[in-house]
Amino acid sequence: MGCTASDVIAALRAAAVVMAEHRDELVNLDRAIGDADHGENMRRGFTALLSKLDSSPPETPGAALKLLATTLISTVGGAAGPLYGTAFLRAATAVGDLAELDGAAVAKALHAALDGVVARGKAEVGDKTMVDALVPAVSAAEAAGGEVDAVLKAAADAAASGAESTVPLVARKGRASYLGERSAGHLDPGARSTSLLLRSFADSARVAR
Amino acid sequence: MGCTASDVIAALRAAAVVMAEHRDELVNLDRAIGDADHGENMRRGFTALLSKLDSSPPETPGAALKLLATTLISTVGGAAGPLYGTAFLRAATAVGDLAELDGAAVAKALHAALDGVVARGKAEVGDKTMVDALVPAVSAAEAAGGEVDAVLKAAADAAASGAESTVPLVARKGRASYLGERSAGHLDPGARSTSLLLRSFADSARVAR
Amino acid sequence: MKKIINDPETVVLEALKGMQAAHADLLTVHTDPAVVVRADAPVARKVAVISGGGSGHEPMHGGFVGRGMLDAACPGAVFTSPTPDQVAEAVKLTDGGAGALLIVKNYTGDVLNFETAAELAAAEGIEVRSVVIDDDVAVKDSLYTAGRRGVGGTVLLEKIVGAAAERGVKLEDLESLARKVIGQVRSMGLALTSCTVPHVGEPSFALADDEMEIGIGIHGEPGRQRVPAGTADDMVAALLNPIVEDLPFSSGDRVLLFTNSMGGTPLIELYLAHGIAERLLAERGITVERRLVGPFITSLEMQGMSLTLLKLDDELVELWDAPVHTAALRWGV
Amino acid sequence: MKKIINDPETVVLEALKGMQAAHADLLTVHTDPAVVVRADAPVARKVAVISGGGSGHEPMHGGFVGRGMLDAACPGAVFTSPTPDQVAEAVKLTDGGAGALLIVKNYTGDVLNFETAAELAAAEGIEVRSVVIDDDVAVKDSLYTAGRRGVGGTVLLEKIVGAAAERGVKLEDLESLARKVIGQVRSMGLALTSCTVPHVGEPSFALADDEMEIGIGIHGEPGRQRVPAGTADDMVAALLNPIVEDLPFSSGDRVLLFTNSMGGTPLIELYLAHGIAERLLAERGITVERRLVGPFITSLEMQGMSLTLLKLDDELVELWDAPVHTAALRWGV
Ligand SMILES: Nc1ncnc2c1ncn2[C@@H]1O[C@H](COP(=O)(O)OP(=O)(O)O)[C@@H](O)[C@H]1O
Ligand SMILES: Nc1ncnc2c1ncn2[C@@H]1O[C@H](COP(=O)(O)OP(=O)(O)O)[C@@H](O)[C@H]1O
Ligand SMILES: [Mg+2]
Ligand SMILES: [Mg+2]
Ligand SMILES: [Mg+2]
Ligand SMILES: [Mg+2]
Repeated sequence: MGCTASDVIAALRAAAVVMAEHRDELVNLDRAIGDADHGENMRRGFTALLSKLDSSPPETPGAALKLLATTLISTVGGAAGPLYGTAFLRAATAVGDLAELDGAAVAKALHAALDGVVARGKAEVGDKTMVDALVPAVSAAEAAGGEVDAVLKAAADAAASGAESTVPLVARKGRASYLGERSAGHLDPGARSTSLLLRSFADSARVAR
Repeated sequence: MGCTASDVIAALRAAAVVMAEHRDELVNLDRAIGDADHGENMRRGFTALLSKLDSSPPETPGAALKLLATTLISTVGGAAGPLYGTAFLRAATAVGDLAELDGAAVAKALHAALDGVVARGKAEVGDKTMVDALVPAVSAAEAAGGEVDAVLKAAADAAASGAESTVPLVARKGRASYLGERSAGHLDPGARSTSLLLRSFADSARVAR
Repeated sequence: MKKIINDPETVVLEALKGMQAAHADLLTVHTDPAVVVRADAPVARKVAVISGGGSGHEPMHGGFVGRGMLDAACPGAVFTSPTPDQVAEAVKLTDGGAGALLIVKNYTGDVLNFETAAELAAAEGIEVRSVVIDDDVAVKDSLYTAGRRGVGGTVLLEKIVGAAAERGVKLEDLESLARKVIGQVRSMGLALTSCTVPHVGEPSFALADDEMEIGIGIHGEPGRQRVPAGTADDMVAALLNPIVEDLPFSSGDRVLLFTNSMGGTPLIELYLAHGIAERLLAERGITVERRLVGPFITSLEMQGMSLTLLKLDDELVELWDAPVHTAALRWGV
Repeated sequence: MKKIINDPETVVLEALKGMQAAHADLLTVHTDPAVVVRADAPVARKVAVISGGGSGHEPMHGGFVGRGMLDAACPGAVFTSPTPDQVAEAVKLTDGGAGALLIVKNYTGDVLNFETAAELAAAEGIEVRSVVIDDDVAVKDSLYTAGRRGVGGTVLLEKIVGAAAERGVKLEDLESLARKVIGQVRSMGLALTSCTVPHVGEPSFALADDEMEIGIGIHGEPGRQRVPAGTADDMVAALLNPIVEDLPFSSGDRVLLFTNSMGGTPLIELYLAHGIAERLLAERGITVERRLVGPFITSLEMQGMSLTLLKLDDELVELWDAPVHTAALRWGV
């Protein structure tokens, strides 16, 4: 059984809760190697999403993803706003107006999201950014196949270790790159938020099933 | 034996050392109920005096006191500058061009100094100022009579307890008065510097004798 | 203590050198004794307006030297009033033949030192008048205190009197104008943190993370009361209410609102506070016609703010709006 | 955390309200989305000069909105670049038919958000060009970083480009002028203390009482190096030498020297530092022809400073001297 608009909406609401819960953690990760706003940026964006979901509930998975994208673009700011915004916009385009997403559609959407982030931010694996979580997540999702929950679980697992892999890295993109060698030894906040979002999506898919 | 110009100069040099040694103490007293500058003000004034004594040594006790007065007026600033300046100017006038000061002359000079401080600052005993040290010092000096060292010892002893008596008082003059009740429980910095100066003068007189 | 200084002994002199370098078109710094003089001084047939006080309150007073404001400023040591010879020298250097008005903030030290200076200047044959500003409502004005302190109102006073002097107003009338301004300006301040005097090296007082000092002066001296820090709404009300009730300012009054940073409070907080003050005044029916927002009379790096209200009339508005060209205030030129 | 605020969520909005109240003659604050617009916008047939960035750097950029400088500023959340719809709205509100120049500081977030805004504006048929300023010599500019940050040079760029736009210079030439300025301006900063972002509530980094961070940006991010604090002479040299050697600035060059406070450093220290910088430049045979001293691009209440050098020629001097009327910079009017 696939993933309907209301499943996606439920998943986004759950993700908003996760972003609020992890706000301080993400702020503190960003405080160490950035400007201490990533958690607040994500919380602000997902909080804004909640009221938009209330006022005009989207009718397809793609519309939900598009609403998420435009909300993030217009409320998050910083690097994360346009990057996540583009990611979800590309994901929305990838799923088109499907009424239900199966595992393959989700994997395709994830791939499109990654392409969007790379198109905008030009980061590669090893630059210590969200790309370090997304690239392994997309590979794992595509390799996993199967139902939505299996695809997302594979993506979330891979994103988690991808995020962890940023710890020893010296940043080469984003604000952390100003720190040079001093950026090593810290988890990248954007990689962490990517991992948190994918885990939350995977949990939602498991519950929905 | 009385007190010659060179005795006065030696006493002033010794006082300069005392002011430097007690700079931090006076700063900290003023920090509690004022603006933390009294010790630095007094040190600056007496340090300036030292170079003036070197460049043009005064030839009478009165001239030495006048040099002290004008130096304090032009280098100390704050309330203490004009108050001590006026005090020593009046003291200088009181001793005129005597070549040597006896105990009576010293007592008279002290009285003139007190009158000068009161004329300028309008403080009374109990207002928590240097007047609380000076008034008993003058009375004791006049009561003691005798040689210079005896007069100054009496003044210094009385000034010490006069200064101590400022601790419980609520200030009614100077910067400490802004604190209202919060000024109680602290030693007045100006009363303390008066007491230190008189003790130093007394010590110099004892040694000279 | 962490400061951008070389040596506590030379801070004032080195800062004056930097000021001279930055504003050679506006002012000339004399160093022995220390006096900051308007570059085109003396201005013939103009009353010289002179002020001064301890250093550490920058831009006051040196930043107010220039056309339409002060002819000279006398900077003392940090938080220590200047000496009479500084003030007397300022009077001499700016004497254009029309006398001098000394603007003195009401502190025992300032009053006594300027008093002596006025005597010295008079002895040189220059006509000198003094006014003492005491606008701080946090201090009880009674026979049993040194009276109210001169704080934020000083900035407004210097601007207005400076504008009048520039127009050729005579010494006597200038003095009356100054007394009028002093009569209708009131201020109060609070501190969130202390400041550190360079020659002391430690904060003047200690404040816990949830406390503020209310009713502070401008010398790092403790205030009258230590209270929980609270919100910006609380803070602004705690300053504004005593000010308004003191004069009192009433519905229908026209005012200048001056929202001042004590030095370390950033502009984002200051604008926020200013907005609250405007709202509270509007609620009382008091019309804010002119405003000044920024760090103009400070206590080194102290975090905190003060509010000043000046009751306006057409004369004062016109003088406030008149051209001024100094390091810290500039318009119309 | 002690700040004059009501609620971290509303700081930016409340500060904007206060700004509006303080400067209604100069600017109009729109709040949904947040844009600070010149009061007389749009100005017909004039290129709109627009900038923006995170809040917490006041007076930048809102304090630079007005005649002869910016047509609009887009304030993001504290230390967070604004969103594309803010910038797109600014372009719309200031469109006088001659296009818009966006001045973007080189941060990934700013670049991406302004990029999207430019696309949105283009879609509305407004011609938009962007320039990215990256004057911070503390950051290695290489393929392996996000490049140099935009810092103090931004203030000078906005003044100069704003003056040219006011004179009717066309979009294309304005863009060339901006690139010229960017090519010859360099900056570097240091921090003595951290700052506390309201929504974080704790200092962005910790510094011991004998340490400073050198090569900081303007977002409370740690710098490249932590060194002993030292004297003012040391500090100024540590900033000035890398700046001078970078461009390089050479003997005979004419420059504008901008000595900037990070927010919490008082003017007395800033003037002191400025004086040292003037001396060091004189020793190198570099002529300081114009100067700016004060808190103009800040990091909340951070104590510290930055230095910026801009190589001047007659064109730039004339544009710098041209009238400007904003909340933070005003002359000639
Ligand atoms: N060029 C880039 N490509 C991909 N991700 C990036 C890039 N630059 C920054 N990021 C991600 O953005 C995160 C920071 O987001 P955020 O703190 O919200 O924005 P800002 O850095 O503008 O304050 C980083 O941790 C990193 O994962
Ligand atoms: N009106 C006054 N009469 C006598 N002494 C005074 C008066 N006002 C202040 N003082 C003395 O001056 C001392 C403070 O001197 P100082 O700290 O040097 O000056 P300031 O108060 O201007 O900083 C006080 O401790 C007090 O003893
Ligand atoms: Mg960040
Ligand atoms: Mg004192
Ligand atoms: Mg003092
Ligand atoms: Mg940011």
